[in-house]
Amino acid sequence: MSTTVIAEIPGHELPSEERVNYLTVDHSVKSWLLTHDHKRIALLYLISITLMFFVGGFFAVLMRLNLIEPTGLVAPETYNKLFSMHGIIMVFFFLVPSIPATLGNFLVPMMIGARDLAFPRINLLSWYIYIVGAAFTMYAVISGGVDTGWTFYTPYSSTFSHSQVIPAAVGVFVTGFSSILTGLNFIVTIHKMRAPGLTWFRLPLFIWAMYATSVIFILGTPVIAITLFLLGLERLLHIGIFDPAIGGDPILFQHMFWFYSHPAVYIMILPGMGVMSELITAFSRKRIFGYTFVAFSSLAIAVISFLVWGHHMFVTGQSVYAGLIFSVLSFMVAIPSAIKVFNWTATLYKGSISYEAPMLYALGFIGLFTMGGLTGLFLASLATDVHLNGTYFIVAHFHYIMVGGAVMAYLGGLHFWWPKITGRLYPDGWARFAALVIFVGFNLTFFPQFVLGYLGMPRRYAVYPGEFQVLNVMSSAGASILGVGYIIPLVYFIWSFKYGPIAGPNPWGAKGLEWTTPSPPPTENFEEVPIVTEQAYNYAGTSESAHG
Amino acid sequence: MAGLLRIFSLYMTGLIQFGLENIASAAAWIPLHPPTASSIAQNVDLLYYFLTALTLFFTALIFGIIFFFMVKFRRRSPDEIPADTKTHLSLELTWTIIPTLITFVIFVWASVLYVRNSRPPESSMEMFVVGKQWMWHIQHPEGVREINEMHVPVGVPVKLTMTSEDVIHDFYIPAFRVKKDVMPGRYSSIWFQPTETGTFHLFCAQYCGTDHSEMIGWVYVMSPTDYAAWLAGGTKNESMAQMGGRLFSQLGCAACHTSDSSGRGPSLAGIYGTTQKMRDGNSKTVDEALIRQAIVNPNSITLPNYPPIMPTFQGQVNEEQVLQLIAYVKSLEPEERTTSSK
Amino acid sequence: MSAHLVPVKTYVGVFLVLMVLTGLTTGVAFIDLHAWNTPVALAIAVVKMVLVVLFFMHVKYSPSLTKMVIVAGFFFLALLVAFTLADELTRIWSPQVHGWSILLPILQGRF
Amino acid sequence: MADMATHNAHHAQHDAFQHQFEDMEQQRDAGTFGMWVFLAQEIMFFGGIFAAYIVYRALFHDSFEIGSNLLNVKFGAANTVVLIASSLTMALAIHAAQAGKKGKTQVMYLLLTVLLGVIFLAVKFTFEWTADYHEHLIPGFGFIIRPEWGAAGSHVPMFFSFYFFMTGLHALHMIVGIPIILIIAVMAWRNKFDEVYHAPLEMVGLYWHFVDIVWIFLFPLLYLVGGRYLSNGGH
Repeated sequence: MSTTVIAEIPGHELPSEERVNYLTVDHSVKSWLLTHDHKRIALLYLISITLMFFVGGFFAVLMRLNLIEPTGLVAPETYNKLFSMHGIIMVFFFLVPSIPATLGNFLVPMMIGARDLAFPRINLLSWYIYIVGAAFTMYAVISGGVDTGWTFYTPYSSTFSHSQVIPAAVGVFVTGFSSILTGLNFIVTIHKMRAPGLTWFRLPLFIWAMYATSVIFILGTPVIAITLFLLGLERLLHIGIFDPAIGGDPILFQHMFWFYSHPAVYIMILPGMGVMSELITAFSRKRIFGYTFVAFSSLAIAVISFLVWGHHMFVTGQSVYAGLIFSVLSFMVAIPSAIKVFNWTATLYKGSISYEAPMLYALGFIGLFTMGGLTGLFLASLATDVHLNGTYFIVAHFHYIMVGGAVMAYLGGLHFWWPKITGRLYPDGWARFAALVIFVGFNLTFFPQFVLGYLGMPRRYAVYPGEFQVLNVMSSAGASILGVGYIIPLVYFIWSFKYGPIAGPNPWGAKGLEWTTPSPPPTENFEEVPIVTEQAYNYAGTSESAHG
Repeated sequence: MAGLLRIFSLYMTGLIQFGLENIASAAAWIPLHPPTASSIAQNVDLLYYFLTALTLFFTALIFGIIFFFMVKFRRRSPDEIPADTKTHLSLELTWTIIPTLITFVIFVWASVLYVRNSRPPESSMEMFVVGKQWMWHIQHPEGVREINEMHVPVGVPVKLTMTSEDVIHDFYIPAFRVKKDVMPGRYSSIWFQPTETGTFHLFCAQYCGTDHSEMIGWVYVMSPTDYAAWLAGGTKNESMAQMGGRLFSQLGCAACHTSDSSGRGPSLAGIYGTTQKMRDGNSKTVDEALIRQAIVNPNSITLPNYPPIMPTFQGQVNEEQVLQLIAYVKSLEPEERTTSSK
Repeated sequence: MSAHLVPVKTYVGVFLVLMVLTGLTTGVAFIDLHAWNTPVALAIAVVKMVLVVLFFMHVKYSPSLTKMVIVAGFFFLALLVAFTLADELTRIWSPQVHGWSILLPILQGRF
Repeated sequence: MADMATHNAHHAQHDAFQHQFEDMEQQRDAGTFGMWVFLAQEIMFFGGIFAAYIVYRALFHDSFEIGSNLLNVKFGAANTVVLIASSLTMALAIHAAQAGKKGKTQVMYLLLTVLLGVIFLAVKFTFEWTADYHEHLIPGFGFIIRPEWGAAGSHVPMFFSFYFFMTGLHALHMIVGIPIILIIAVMAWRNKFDEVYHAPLEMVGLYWHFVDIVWIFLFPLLYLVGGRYLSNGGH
């Protein structure tokens, strides 16, 4: 990266002397592929995850094109493969690793004042395992695709499907270990390598969210690994664990699958919440409102998320008693999320709010996540879930949480820390425009699907009755706007690598150890280990004893 | 960049123009509400409206507060540092307790509705549904068999006994607000009481393979007289019980299961609904699932004084024939049985 | 784990106890305790596990953080087993929808 | 700045020191804690298949009892003894390093552990599994449901698929563990481990003890299901 000096941009001082940072220390390919530096591994993840995002997005665009016509454009088998691959790639290869592996890898050591993660070599191994898993899944895509949906429900996936179920299952099985290793690294680093003076309640809330996510990584991911392992064996050897014809029980597969997959949706949203706490405080220059409540609600979500998976199976003939247990617990898991949203809103009170692009993403996140969370109540209550289960209402609900929540937070975090990662500023005008386009496109895509769901249009339909066409065309129009909205950041981020103005160590004037390092930071992050004396986001400089 | 902007603005103006032209008629052909055609639909809709109102209220509240704060507390000068605000524990507790109470209210309301809806009335008409990869077989007790269509009289509660021959399907009628997964090798049941005549959609709501989206059909709710006429006009074959009887003798079941229990198997007259003691002591009620198990996997039922010599009929009878045999067994009257020797 | 040095005598002692317990659990299995056979076998297995964890894996001398990790692991495993059984055992696969009484025959029949 | 000086003095203290840590003590703490988090994940990995086994045993009680009685308790118990012994020798190897004994004693215990592990695998594969193969008890490879099993015969193959999955997964963990112990033995032979630095040896020890604990639970759950007093009493 040649650092061209841009004189005419006022206010950005020239780099005083040519410091060696983690990007310029070595340009050889070997230094990138065998790096131990958590920042470089974060960039490796960033590239592979962006690639997988656009592959998954491509399938989404094809699905929306197909749904413009009630009779569909592609053959039903192809549509089934499209939605299955869209689901598998987006869930396991983009949403689960997106914030933890990119922003988390880059920021966890820097935010707690460490030189690197506890196990750098395991961190690199985690990326290689992710690439092996992605290779298996790409092989499954190229060699005919898998048509079982991202849920791999038996007995369809074990005996009746004739598609590439085994490579896809192996791909997801392998990638699971990549997220386990990331989670292991974060837990050990956060516990054992905090800077002196950095007690648990002085940690930035992003770290709390990463810690809660890592707990779910460690305790949830192995169960889906063993489940897909059993599914693969059953498909190969025709022995009846999940296959009812040979005495097995498909309900048990659903239990073991959802035991991981519901906490997995919290793996996707918790890091987003962590980024949110950073953005809201940085752009309103105020301490978070109710720090302990927000911190502990992250842990509460991580624990309660393991108790609620039964709400995915209310209509599978579950007994009334099991239904009641899972329903009441599903309502309980909504409370910590509500607390977080109220606390973020309260943080804005009496702040000095500025509207750079990250803040637009943050404010968009709060609105859309509230909408997504509250529609979850429809699905936790037994009576309405009977009507809404398996319809487009569910599709709209989880897209509001994942695309409206997790992807918005991911883009917001990427914009917020881009100057620190690359040492360059992106064009803020274009960034705000892209944020608005994404917000509008998103709502136009997924709000009609709530109505479709209430009307009763089932999920995963390649062709549908005529009266649903209007809403589907609206949704497809919104999807095209959303697609354009996602291309714009890709363009100006790449542009900013070369031509973006040089960013100072703290372009936003934000608090946090990562902003005390030069940007891009040197390989060992800090010349000497920083000593922390105040609590997080202390913009007003009040001493800790001043308030609770 | 400017070119891109121009293309994009053209695209947007076209879209807005299209919207404006059709805004008047839009409300007409954008369907917003499914028909409410069953006894429980009204109650489910009430809960749905309450939840929608709750969602819109809180979303509007949050958006409103945010916009208000964004305008009121916007940053006046680049280096403005706002004063720190105290954390109010009382405020935190209020917005923890209030959502908990609201969710508890919703939970109780929804659960009461669910428990009440899960129990079919005693007098409901019985019908049998078999889901097969990408079609629905529906059998009326009177013997009429339909594919992807179901004729029901209005006002009469109908209880469906459903099973699948291959993968998991899901019997879903949006207008009646009923849905239940249909599991292979097991029976599940739903009930509904249509309150409006008309034709309503029938969907498969659990992904079941290539033509999952073709596995749809229609439910025709007719007035009782039309229904009787349709039934009479239907194909003149015997009722399910009669078909079951024919199968019962065809497959040689009658040889062992004689009505006076002199044969090697137990007499089946009036056995449906009774509880039988098994060899290992615990007793099982004889219901559809047990009869099906007896047909498909006979020696897994160990009756005390009958040797497990009954051959399995798995593969010889498909799910519809099993349902017919069950209907036949249920139709046998108790008084034909001599006192059982159990 | 910490510099705490466990004498060899303790290791051998724990090993002998484990041998005795293995013999016990195998022997007990040949005695008909009706429904109690499985709980007894599991109890012995848990005792053996606790011995191995405390002494061979030095958890007795390591910080409480390690103990918390082990307890968390088994707690979430217990969640998986408990909730899956709560649903699997209360399912009634016949179309009869019973009142509250369905739990009694289920529990008697199964255990 | 005073503590900075002392702080940097720690660095040059041991060649195995990694730069991202403050000192050796923190490096060992992190390593052991990391290993325990990995073992918590392994608990959930084996836990998944144990949960499936428990559910099926509750649903098909009698066929699992029949299946369990067909297994050979003598080999099972012998294997348990062998594996616990290997756990002992591994613990003694770690003890030798902690007590500062020379590399050779550490290597002797480690090789003993490997030997016992190999004996365990040998007993399992050559005696138990091949015997089961000849008796047509391996589902998917010519499993024959015997008439004398009567009513519960249809689910006995399910028991055996669980038996082979669980013991196979456990054996796989041992097959992965044994080469790692050999690598550690080579490092021990080069006197790499002393009182201060023996983290790799300790981590392999934790892994091996975990594998032993899995077998401690596998043995009663598979071999002693509902007791051995049934009529045929197994062989």
